[in-house]
Amino acid sequence: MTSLTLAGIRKRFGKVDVIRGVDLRVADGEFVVFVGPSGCGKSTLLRMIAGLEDISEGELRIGDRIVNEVQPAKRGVAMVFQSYALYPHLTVRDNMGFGLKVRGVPPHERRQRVEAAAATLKLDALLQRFPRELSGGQRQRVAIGRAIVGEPDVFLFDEPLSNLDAELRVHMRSEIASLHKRLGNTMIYVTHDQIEAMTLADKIVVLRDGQVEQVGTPRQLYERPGNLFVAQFIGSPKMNILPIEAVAGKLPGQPKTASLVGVRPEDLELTEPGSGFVDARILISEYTGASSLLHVQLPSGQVFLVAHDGEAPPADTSVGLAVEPGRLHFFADSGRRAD
Amino acid sequence: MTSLTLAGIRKRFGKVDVIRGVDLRVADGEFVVFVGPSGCGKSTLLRMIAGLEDISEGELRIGDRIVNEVQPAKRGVAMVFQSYALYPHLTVRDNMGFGLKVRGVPPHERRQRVEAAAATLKLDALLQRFPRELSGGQRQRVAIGRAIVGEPDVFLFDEPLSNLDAELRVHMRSEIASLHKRLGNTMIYVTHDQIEAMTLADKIVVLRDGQVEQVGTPRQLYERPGNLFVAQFIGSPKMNILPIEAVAGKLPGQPKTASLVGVRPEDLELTEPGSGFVDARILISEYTGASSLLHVQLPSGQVFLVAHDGEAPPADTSVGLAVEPGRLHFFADSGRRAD
Amino acid sequence: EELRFTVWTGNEAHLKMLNGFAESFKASHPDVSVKFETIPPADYTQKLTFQLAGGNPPDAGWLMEDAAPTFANAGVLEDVAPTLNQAQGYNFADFSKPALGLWTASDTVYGIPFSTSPFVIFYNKDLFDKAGLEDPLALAAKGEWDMARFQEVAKKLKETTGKWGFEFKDGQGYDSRIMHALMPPIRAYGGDVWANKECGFDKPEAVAAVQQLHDMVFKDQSIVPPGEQGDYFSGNAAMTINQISRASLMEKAGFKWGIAPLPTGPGGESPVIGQAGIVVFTAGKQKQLAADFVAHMTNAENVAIAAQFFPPARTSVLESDAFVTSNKLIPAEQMKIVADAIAKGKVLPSHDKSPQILTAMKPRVDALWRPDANVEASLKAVCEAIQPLL
Amino acid sequence: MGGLTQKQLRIVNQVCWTLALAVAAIPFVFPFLWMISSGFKSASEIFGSPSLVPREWQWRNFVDVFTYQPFARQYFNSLYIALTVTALTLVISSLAGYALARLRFAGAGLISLFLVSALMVPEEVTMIPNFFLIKWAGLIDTHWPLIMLPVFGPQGIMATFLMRQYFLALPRELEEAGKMDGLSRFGVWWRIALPMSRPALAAVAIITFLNSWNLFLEPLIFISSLEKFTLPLALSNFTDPYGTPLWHLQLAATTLAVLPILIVYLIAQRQIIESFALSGVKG
Amino acid sequence: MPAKPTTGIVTQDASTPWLTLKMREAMEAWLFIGPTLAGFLIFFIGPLIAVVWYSMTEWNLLAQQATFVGLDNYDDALFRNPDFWLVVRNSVIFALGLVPFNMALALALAISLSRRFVGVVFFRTVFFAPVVTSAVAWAIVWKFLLQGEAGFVNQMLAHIGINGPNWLREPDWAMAAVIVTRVIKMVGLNMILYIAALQAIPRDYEAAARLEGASNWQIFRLVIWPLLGPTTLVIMVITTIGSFKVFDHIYLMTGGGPENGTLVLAFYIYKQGFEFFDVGYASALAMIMFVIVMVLTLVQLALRRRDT
Ligand SMILES: Nc1ncnc2c1ncn2[C@@H]1O[C@H](COP(=O)(O)OP(=O)(O)OP(=O)(O)O)[C@@H](O)[C@H]1O
Ligand SMILES: Nc1ncnc2c1ncn2[C@@H]1O[C@H](COP(=O)(O)OP(=O)(O)OP(=O)(O)O)[C@@H](O)[C@H]1O
Ligand SMILES: [Mg+2]
Ligand SMILES: [Mg+2]
Repeated sequence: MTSLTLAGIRKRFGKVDVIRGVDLRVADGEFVVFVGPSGCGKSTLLRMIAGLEDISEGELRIGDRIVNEVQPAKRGVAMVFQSYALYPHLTVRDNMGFGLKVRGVPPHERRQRVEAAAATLKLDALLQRFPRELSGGQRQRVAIGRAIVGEPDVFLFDEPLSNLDAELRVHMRSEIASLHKRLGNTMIYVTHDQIEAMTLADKIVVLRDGQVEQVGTPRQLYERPGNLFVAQFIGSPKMNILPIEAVAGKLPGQPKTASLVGVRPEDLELTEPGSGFVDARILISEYTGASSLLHVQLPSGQVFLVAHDGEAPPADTSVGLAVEPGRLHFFADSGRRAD
Repeated sequence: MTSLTLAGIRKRFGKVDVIRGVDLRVADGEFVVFVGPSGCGKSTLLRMIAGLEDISEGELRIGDRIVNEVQPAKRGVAMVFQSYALYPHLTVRDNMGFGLKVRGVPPHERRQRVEAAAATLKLDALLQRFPRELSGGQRQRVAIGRAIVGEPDVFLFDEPLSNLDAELRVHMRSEIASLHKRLGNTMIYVTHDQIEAMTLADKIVVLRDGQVEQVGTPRQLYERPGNLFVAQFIGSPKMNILPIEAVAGKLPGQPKTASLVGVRPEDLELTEPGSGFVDARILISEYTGASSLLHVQLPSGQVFLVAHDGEAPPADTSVGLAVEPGRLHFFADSGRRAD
Repeated sequence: EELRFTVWTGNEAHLKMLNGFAESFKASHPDVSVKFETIPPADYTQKLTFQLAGGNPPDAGWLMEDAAPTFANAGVLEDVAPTLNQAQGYNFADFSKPALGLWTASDTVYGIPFSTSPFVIFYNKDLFDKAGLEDPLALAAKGEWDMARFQEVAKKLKETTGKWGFEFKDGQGYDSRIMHALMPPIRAYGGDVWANKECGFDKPEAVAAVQQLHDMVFKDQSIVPPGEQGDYFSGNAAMTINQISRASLMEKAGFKWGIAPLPTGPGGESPVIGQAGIVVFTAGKQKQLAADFVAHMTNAENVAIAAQFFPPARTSVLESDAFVTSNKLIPAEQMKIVADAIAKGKVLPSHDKSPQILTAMKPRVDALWRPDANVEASLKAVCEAIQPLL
Repeated sequence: MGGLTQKQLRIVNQVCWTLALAVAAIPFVFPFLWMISSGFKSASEIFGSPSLVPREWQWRNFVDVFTYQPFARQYFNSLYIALTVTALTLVISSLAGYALARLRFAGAGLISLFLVSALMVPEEVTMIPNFFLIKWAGLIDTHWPLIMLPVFGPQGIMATFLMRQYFLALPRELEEAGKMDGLSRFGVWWRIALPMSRPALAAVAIITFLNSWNLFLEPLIFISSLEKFTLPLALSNFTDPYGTPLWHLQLAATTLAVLPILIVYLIAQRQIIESFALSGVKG
Repeated sequence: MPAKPTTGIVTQDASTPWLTLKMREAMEAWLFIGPTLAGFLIFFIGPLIAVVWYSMTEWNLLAQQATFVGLDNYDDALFRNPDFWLVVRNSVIFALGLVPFNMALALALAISLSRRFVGVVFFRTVFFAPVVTSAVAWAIVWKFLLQGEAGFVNQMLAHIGINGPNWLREPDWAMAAVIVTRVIKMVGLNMILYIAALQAIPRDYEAAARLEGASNWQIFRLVIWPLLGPTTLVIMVITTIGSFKVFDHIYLMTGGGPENGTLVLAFYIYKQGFEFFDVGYASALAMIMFVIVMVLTLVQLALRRRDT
């Protein structure tokens, strides 16, 4: 009974519309990720679900209950903040036990539950420390631990990994994934890192300017982005886009309405000049160990990125670019996908 | 005459030894990158070269000159700071011309040189703006422009890209590379991002705890890391390491002294269970679009990362891991490479 | 050459007169100019001390009665007797003996009294008329103006007009002007605050006097009580006690007024005088010149001129008709009262530890001015506090 | 849910708070209103009527204020002294604060410690020897002590620490960039550190100005000539020739003394409060 | 652009400069700190030493002669002068009344005014305005407002049926009145400091606590208040020192009376030194005051350190 339903949700700050009508259903136990560029309203939406911002218009249900006017603490949600928001003056134990304490849970039960959560997150040895004595990853885990202790129905995460370095991010990402597997709760996760979104989500919600651009599984978004925005937002390095006129000859599977064609750097292959769908000249070839990233210039002057496995040709070589027909994405003038 | 020589350079802050004897020669026109984990002394070393920290011991030469006690401005170096350090109260033009003005270069020459530099960096249209009116990448370029107008012999960069988002980083990286190509100056570049190091450097210096671990070209470091530390530091996701006993049977090319074996995630291939050099069970499979990152567990309980192109098997599948013999790295107990 | 002369007044008319003296001094000393420096009255003595201690001494200056003994004892005042004795036609003997008390010690003369101003009753004729009462001047003429009558009148005034019957000097009777508030009644009752190193506050005469005041404040509620601003000069109290120099304030008062002698009491008539003198400072650079100027300022002619503002201590001037008519604001008959009071009056008590004594007294006197205070016990406490200092 | 939504509840709550604040504000505002209104009353009305609206507007009080004593001159004294003190304090304290924050030299810690100890000592303690010092220098009854004592006294040291605190929080890199560009140490301070410390400078300027503007004890002790008075002394000096306060003039003058500061404050209040917040006035 | 620049930064002066970078930096530091240090020695350290010396003399400012009397002045102050202990007591009462009241009010106002709402700027201005007003003006006005009967305060109280005391004429009430008017004058400064501190607290703490079910009071008590600790300490120290230094306010409002009820240390020192001109005694008192303030400050700092 911990599904979530957003119906026509809107949020105005003063005169500014920040969330402009969002409809969404999150099933019980689902891991939903909100992505979108900075300022698109991800945090705001999450905070509305938590009850930290009130809802200007629309209806929010958690389970069957309309919770628009329910106090945050009574919604059965827990939130992990980007800044972790660990109380600096409390030990890890007290940080995790804080919610139980204010709710009047008796000390011995509190102790038990905190320790259980700490065990789950391998925080046992750190219970007496203060947040300032912890590393980034440890803090992150304490923040999650604090959320777990309250046994919420729904977990909300607001960019929980953005303060960590790359290495740790990979690690914590997998920890969150396994946590979800273990607890099975509904989780809503905000990030603007699309790798995080791809790897974690059952379902991704792409937001832009307070509106939902596309909802789908990571694979759907990667393979069939609904529009230009989603196409360029998902995937890294981002999708190369080209006006369809710049290509000599008709492309396979090209729909009538299409005016732009997109192709991902990892889908491009180098061929002999003239044999691909377009020719190019290599500008820079960046060796990164496993593969090289080539910056190539098309005759139209545009620069494409090509992810190339193995030995790369030197700069200034002329090459052709080939691609499997199924890997081309076509878009109409309006930006919508055209098939 | 703009080579750089560091001989027995040490730095103490109070009682703490931060740089513990660094010897290094940087040839004229070379692009050298310092990498290393946070706190290893990269910035300190760079700042000693710039003259912003004094040198506790050792000798620093720029060209033929010993510059230990020469003031920063008189060393013929220019520095691009991580935070760009643009003067917020000056326009782009004045920011770039500041150093010339301080040095008493006459206005018309100042103008010329600023405009020449601005043209090189495509900043012409922004000269009247204030730093706060610029985007991150533009600020970055102004910071570089400011360094260029002084026509220094040596450029120093301290993590110049770390404040930019991933997309822009890729772009600015290639701009810096082409700048080096064009100017041909000696450049020293600090980063803790090893992709940056790999793609930019003629020569990488890996630092750890105030000491040089290895110096070499990107390819040398990637393909023949000198020790365990360098092996794990260069390459992303990082190299998997396994005690040699955990592998059933002898590995091809295994030296006598070796006690550990390392293999990069991108060098691993999935095979039928039993057919690789070791078996494993898939824990998590992270779909990232182009490829999947698999977390697999070995019988010894250790977790390996595997970069897998194309469709990944689901979690819990048992698989074998195969690798080309030349792609194995062996290390002695001491951590040194064993061949 | 320039002489620096400190005064407390910033009043233009006063300064004009003083500058007149400086002008006429040029007749005998053509190169000398005198600069009068005003130090505000509130901190006059203190600032003067700073100037002396601070190495910036004026040559001569005005000195209040309460500071005279302190300064004389500290040896910062120059003996001007030789100069005066040599001055032509000065006639030092003309000064009334009682008025010189504070300023001389055997043959030494530390200063010359320049303002010898008796305390008188100022009354608001309009309020008396409104209350249907005879005014104090008339009562005094009939010989009925005594302390008992004073209390009665004040009470009636309060009851009928709603305004206060009496206000202490400048409304400061509970703070900076304790002595001005207490002295007149105590003297009228025949007592004294201290004499011959002995405290007089706890003597029966003083106790009776203060008891009467206390009754008036708290029983009759006819005297402006502590913590209240009554202000005679703006018409909110019918009587006050002050010096005649204050008559200048009455010009703008907007009501009819008069002055009368202090009420008599069991001790008979006992006018009280406030005094200030002019002195030469030892630390000054031009002592002789300064002394000459003091002699010039206090010669008979100039004292007569000064009499319009500052009642004189020279008997010749006091007895002249000129003095009685010198003050435009006050009718001659009332000026007679003033002259009379100067001749008979006693100067306010003084002491070389006045600041300490006043400070020591202050808290005990504060305790006195509570509705439920025991007057006798309070005054005993006052005596205990000040006796060691006397 | 008692009929009211969260939002409505919050609004009701806010209205109640605002009302409570308005009540709390009365003792803060009323003295000003009373002072201004009394400045327009006649002497007798000040005592007579408690009404805030004068029966008769005595504009001439504001003229008399200037004829009674050299009030314009005294006003100017206060102004120029306060400005001088502020300017000097800004320069001296920011120089020292910069050295303490940025420069490495032996003895820095000890000096900081010494300076901090001065913050704990009330001015009264050192006033007497300072009096003799000033006397020795022959500066009694001049404005010098009113300038030097605040600049070098606890107030100046407080300013030094404020500046130090702020400099510490500034990014070093800008200054280092200046150094690389060839600025001398002084140049770095003047052309980079100072322009970036505007909020702290503003906070220091405001505190210093107010302190000097309101200085009472020092002028009381050092100044005796009327035309050298500063405002606080002048205000308590509106007495008749015999020392009785002339309340109507005193209050009119007080109004004149307070209003400009209040108006400047009102105009600049956002910046003022922000500069305090930014500079983290924390000592 | 040529690959190798020819002009620009000087590279030719091959000789090593005679000043090492370290020495140069130290020299610059002393130059920068010089004026402050000189002023500090002249106007603070010197005088402080002088005070110690004066305090062991008997010295009347007018008479200009000092005689050495050893610790007599201290002996007199501490053991023979009954007024001294009264004055210390008054100072302590003043501080004990003023500091908590001031801080509590400042905090309450800061909390109310740290959020944005219509009128917040107005209220901040109002509560800060007395801070920028001169103490003289403030004292003059309040003296009027606090008159026994005609005073505005009591007239207002009379309206609601309360017979107000004669504020400035009864020792206990006078102390209360002096404290309250001082608090009203100065509370704005602490309020601003608290507002700055509150705004520096990340909003997430409050949000997190609210999500976990904490009431407003719990949020304040368990989260906000501990986070304000350092600010509270600074404010406490500053306010305490300030309360011991109060001079003009009392000088003008009560002159130390009634019945010495508001005679505080700073004022007493002033009286001894600049009214009685007893320099030696005043200096001894000043030293005692120095010690008291120093001890109080150190105690506050120590208590705080133990807390964290
Ligand atoms: N309290 C507020 N008042 C006014 N505008 C606000 C407020 N909070 C957020 N906004 C605005 O709402 C928009 C969405 O903000 P939000 O924080 O939800 O973005 P976001 O998607 O979380 O961005 P980021 O990735 O940078 O965290 C922004 O334009 C922001 O300026
Ligand atoms: N001024 C200083 N005083 C004392 N220690 C310092 C100082 N500056 C740096 N350190 C110490 O020197 C070590 C190296 O610092 P440095 O800034 O050079 O590291 P880094 O390699 O640049 O790290 P990062 O990647 O985080 O920038 C760190 O342990 C740091 O704490
Ligand atoms: Mg956000
Ligand atoms: Mg660094």
